[in-house]
Amino acid sequence: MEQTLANNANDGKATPGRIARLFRMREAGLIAIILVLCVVMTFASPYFLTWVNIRAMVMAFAVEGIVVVGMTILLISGGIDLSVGSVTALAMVIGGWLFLNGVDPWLASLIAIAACTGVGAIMGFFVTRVGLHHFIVSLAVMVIARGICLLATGGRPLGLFALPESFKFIGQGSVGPIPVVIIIFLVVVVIADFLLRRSTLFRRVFYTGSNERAAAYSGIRTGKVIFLTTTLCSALAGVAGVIYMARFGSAQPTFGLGMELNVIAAAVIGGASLKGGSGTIFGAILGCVLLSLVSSSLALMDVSVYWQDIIRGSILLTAVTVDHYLNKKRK
Amino acid sequence: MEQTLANNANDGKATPGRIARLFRMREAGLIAIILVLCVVMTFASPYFLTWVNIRAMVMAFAVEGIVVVGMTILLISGGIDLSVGSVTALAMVIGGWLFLNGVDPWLASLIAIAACTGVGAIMGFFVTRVGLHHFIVSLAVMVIARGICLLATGGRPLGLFALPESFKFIGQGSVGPIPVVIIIFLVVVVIADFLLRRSTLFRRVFYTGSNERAAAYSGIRTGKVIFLTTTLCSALAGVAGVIYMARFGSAQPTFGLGMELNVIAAAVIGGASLKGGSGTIFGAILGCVLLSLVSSSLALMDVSVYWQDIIRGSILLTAVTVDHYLNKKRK
Amino acid sequence: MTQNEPILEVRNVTRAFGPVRALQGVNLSLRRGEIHALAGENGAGKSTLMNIINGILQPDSGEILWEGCPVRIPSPLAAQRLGIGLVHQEIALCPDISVAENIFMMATNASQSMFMNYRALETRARQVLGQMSDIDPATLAGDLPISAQQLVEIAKALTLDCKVLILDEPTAALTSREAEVLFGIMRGLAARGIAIIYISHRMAEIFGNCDRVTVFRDGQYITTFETREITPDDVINAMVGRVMDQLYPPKATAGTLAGAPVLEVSGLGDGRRFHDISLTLRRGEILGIGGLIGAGRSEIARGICRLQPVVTGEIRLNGEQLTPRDYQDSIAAGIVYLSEDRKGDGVFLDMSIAANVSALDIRRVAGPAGLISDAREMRQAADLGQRLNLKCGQLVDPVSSLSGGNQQKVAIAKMLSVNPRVIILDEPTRGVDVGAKAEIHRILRDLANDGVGIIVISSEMPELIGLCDRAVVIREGRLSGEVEGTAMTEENIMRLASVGDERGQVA
Amino acid sequence: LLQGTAVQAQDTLRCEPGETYIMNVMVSSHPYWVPVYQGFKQAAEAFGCETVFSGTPDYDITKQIASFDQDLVKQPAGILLHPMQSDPFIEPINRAIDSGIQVATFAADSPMSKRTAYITSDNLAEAKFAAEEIVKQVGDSAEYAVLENPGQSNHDLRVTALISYFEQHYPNMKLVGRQATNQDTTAAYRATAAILQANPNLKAIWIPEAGSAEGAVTAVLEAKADVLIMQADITPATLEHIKAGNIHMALNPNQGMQGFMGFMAVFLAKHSEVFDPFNDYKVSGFNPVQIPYLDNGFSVITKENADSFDLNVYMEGRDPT
Ligand SMILES: Nc1ncnc2c1ncn2[C@@H]1O[C@H](COP(=O)(O)OP(=O)(O)OP(=O)(O)O)[C@@H](O)[C@H]1O
Ligand SMILES: Nc1ncnc2c1ncn2[C@@H]1O[C@H](COP(=O)(O)OP(=O)(O)OP(=O)(O)O)[C@@H](O)[C@H]1O
Ligand SMILES: [Mg+2]
Ligand SMILES: [Mg+2]
Repeated sequence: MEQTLANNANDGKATPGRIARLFRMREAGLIAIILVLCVVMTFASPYFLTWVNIRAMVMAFAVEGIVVVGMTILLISGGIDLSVGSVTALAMVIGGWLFLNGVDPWLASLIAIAACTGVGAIMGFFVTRVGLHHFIVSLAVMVIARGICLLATGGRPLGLFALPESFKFIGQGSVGPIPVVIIIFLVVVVIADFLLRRSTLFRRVFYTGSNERAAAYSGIRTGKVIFLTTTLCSALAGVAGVIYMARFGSAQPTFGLGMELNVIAAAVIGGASLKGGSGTIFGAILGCVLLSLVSSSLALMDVSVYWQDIIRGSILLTAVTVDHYLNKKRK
Repeated sequence: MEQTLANNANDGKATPGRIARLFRMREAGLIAIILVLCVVMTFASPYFLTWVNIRAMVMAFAVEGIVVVGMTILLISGGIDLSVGSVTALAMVIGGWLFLNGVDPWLASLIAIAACTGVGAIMGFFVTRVGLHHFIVSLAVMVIARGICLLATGGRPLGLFALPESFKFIGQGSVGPIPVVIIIFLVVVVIADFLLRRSTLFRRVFYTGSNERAAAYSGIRTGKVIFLTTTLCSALAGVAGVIYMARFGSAQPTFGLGMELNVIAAAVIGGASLKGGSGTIFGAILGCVLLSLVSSSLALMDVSVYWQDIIRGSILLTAVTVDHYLNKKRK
Repeated sequence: MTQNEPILEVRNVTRAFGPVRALQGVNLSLRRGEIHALAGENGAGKSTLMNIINGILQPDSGEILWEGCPVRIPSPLAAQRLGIGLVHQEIALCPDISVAENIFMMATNASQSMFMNYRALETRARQVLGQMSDIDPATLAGDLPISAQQLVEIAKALTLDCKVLILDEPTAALTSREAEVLFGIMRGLAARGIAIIYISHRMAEIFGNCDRVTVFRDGQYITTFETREITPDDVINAMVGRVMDQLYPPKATAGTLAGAPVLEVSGLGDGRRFHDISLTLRRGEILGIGGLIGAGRSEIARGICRLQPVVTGEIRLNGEQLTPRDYQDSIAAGIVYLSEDRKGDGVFLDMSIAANVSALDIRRVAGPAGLISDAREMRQAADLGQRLNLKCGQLVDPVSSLSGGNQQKVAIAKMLSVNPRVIILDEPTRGVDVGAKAEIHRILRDLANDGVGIIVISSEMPELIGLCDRAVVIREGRLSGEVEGTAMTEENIMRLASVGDERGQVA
Repeated sequence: LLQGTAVQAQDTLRCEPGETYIMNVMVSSHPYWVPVYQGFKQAAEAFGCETVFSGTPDYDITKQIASFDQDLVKQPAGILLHPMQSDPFIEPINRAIDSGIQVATFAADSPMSKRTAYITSDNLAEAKFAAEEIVKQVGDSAEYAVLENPGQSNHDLRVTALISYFEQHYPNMKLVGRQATNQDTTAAYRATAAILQANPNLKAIWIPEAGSAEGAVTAVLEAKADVLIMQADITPATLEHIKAGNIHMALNPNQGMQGFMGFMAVFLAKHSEVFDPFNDYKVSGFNPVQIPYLDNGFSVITKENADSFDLNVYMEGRDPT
């Protein structure tokens, strides 16, 4: 009955081929859904398969995608962050305010990201040290950060037209046909995906989220892990804020209202569990792609606004249902 | 030393006195915080301790409080519902639309509540039968329900000034000095609190939320329980929508945007766990009281708008921290 | 340093949980290369002490000496650095993670390398697991049944490069076969100088494998014996404070067994894991089900009471055909099941003891208006708790505050609360101490005598043989044989469980 | 000769078949856009042009930019744009204009972009009118309060302009309450109730949008307070309150004119060959049609004229899309 090691090593079936593995991937269902939508849209609209349209679709989620990366990692560790929208705005406001007060924009951006990281650290403190739940802590911080944005700007957007071109480049420039924003996004995604799959540090995030007690018994400092993922999520929201600042040349105190639901939805569609312990960056980004694809397609097809929400919600529900069945079947 | 049961049965301490029990209650910390705030406000503003002000404060959360009741029960069963704001608006729009098309307002209200209950049943279906997570299902339904509101009204608010006085009475009338809204609210709260503590049906909600598998192994039809709590939450959102309709004499398709976070926050402040299995109606209502008290106090003191969010968030964070420590200590 | 100098010493350690004083000045001294048993009733404080040694809990007072020097162990990480490994009584695996990663979680955490080497991880996991079972290291830990999870927990500890290995009731869900493999490994480790603390309620295991045994009672240190010099009765006497005369109640007489069948199962199969199962349970009889881990015993039991779907077969209760749609119907008909996975399926950890006991049929503690009466609920829990000798603080305390064995008693109390007609118990005395075990056996026998049908699934061979009147054996989802009376021996059951019975039934 | 120019004008100022103009907005389901788009369509029909209503249902700048970019893919003749924020739209607007698609803005502007025209209501004029009306009703030394929606520029302007107008011209007017209610009816109810408590002598309240007005009027009625309510914009419910005398007056931008003139601005920019102004456009290479600012005016809604402002009545038989 017991298999010996020798048996196993010679067993071809133990390591399935690469292609077979692709089909077995958690994300296969989502990819299929996206492909189907793309094919439909290609026939439905002559504009769909143009570079400009594709570029617009990717640009629509590229910066938010950086926040999705942070949120996914946080969700895997068992946390959640409702403050990402406010924190993104906070980065824009702090960076913009400093710049308007004569600070070099690069330095201002660094300070802004550092401040957001600090906000994340404060949340991490309340969660891991005080013992409160992520939900309520980040809800409070969402309100406070928004308040700081309003206070710092008096509620009025900061015009940052004067930002130097070299700085605006990160938000508005292109390398060849590819916007810098998309390049930054891809770099963040690839690194995060790799680390999450391969690095021992980030595997601890999975362990902690899957069963915090088991992780603690294995000597993992779960408090530290959660503190780090909480901080990282805010830091990435800060990075996104700085890029938005460069892209829009302005800092709006009300920026990112409701962003949290979008971001969490993308991660969850991509397979992240709100209970922690599972999720992938790749899946979360596919979630972003799906959401953006649907929004764009509806706009492209001139669907009446009054129908758009209904269709959008229904596609979302259908997609997760199909994905769920595809995954269940594979099991 | 461990007590054996034989000891226990004869031990007077096993059933502590009523007053001692009050202090040991989960909600004691929250009550203390609210009392402290009230005392501070009484000194800070001469208008605070007037009947009219108290009445206004209660009115401010009474209708939403009905939704909080549904959400708390749903949270206890381990679910969550992001669609409550949209569903509330849906009830207003359906009720209003029917009324404008000649249906008797009472019948229209019943139909509206039934429709919302149906929406809840659909969510329950997707959660219990298909196996999706509450979060993503209710997110999709939130979008769809909002879409239906927009479609039905063409995005334009419905003016329902023509509602008969007898109907408006449930939203605007008073019995003696007590507004009908508050009476309805209190009735819902008292019944729900009582049922949740005493009825065998609602006890199953706790079992299901505490450990769904163990509940199934105790012969509880957990799917049914979750289906019911999901449906109940939407139904109560429908009730709230109808009351709002009577109260404001209008139906805005955009009503209740962001309500879900408020409602969930109130329940969580009141001790409901997002992991399911714990929470009380009384606590959740105290959560409502706290949130409303803070908002009203800030307005009463005419604190600058730019400071309000910061103060509000900080008080929220402080309150849950203090509450947490008070509860921990008692343990 | 001589071989006999203790590597780990616990001196006068106390620890309280609120009003409950779990440990009151206990001592323990552990030599290199010895297998040291720790015995005591449920709630005696064994796990608490182990958690203190492993840095999960901090003592209120007292000291721990490591290689003769006092140390403070603030965290599991610190314990790991000293060289202490612990297999927990309560299984704690990450359900969403592969078995291989679970096994090497601690090593991964401690290693200096930045990146995961999954290939090496899987190969090594296969090596470690291969000694005990054929679990695929790539499966997710959460997909395994509780018994396989227990093996993974053990494998986890075996990979540690430790000087002291603590096993807190590792065999509770194992059959004797896996347990024997484990003992072989333990002896090998001991021979290499590793000290092992072994916690178990099974006297045979203690006397078969351990060099010394330390006994706790009610959080107090009683004594330490050399096992060579004593008998199990001495240990039990030290544990309970009196001699326990008889371990198993008398079996049913031939006369009772001639009665009408209570439960008849015929041709039951789920089309997947078990096939064509036919059983008859007679009035007054306790029927045992034996088999190896993964044979499908639990699934048959769950199939009978519709906790999982079946595709073929029928069930008769007292001669009447029964077609329950789900478990609730089954409970209503009087057939209940006690799960082997206490923590996952058995108890509501965050809820009060009283609410746990009443969970199976909450209406029993409701008053005339269908409203729950706290007083009734308390009384029910108090009555059943007293019958099962439950040790707890207050009945309103959460079940999580109980020791493992006492949690099991709560799960059993829950079963008994509904006055069932047929009880199927899956590993009923997992982690229960000798005294309570005898008590549970006596209760089961009394129930059987009163006409309740009882089926016991047990991996503990002596229990199966001592308690049951008759036993069927399952091998790979099919009935492989039946033993009764004097034919109920370990050898017969093991043979049926592993290779089947070439000569036909051992009647 | 006269007849000749007319014919010529008719020939030039007409759309080619398929010539399409797009109106792009944020929160596209908001009822504010409905009459604007009707005006836009009426003008377009007059010149034989096609129209499309586009934008994003969300309050999200990235989504609006994406929808604007997608509009560009379709190569329309021009776009009448309500930019959610000014600066982020500079680059997209300029890109559109460089590719030959004309852009004018309405209700919110992107002044540093190359857009050819900006059509809007004069929020300062609205605020001034409101201030004068309040003084006329409650005198020039009374307590008043405002509700606001920080972050939305036109709402902000309506509030800040009124406050500074009082400070300058009627220094005895005392601002006693200033609460952010963000277009949320329940928040407005709560804030107004508190303000009424804290200020028994409150005489007037100015609300820059209708969502908050619905909540505020409920609070005032419940408190049975004698407070003059002035609001901007209109909804069916507040309209009824005006008819019932609960709300004193509403100032509503002329949305139809905004849409009509918005179309005209884009259309003329596209057909700029009919212009030959006395400036350097030929040498410097900009569009001769340049309208820095065009006021579409506002209506004053009172008990007397309220019947004409029921949007649902107006929309009967009209196609909203
Ligand atoms: N977290 C806790 N809160 C309160 N009491 C606790 C807690 N953990 C353990 N106890 C109590 O401490 C005592 C000792 O428990 P412990 O788990 O050490 O017993 P044990 O000897 O391991 O028993 P078993 O054989 O049943 O596993 C018990 O009375 C238990 O109820
Ligand atoms: N070693 C193992 N590796 C993987 N899966 C296993 C292993 N052992 C059992 N299983 C799975 O467990 C299920 C059967 O277990 P089940 O609990 O029904 O058997 P059992 O005879 O009751 O064993 P136990 O005595 O451990 O409870 C099957 O789904 C089987 O695939
Ligand atoms: Mg123990
Ligand atoms: Mg089993």
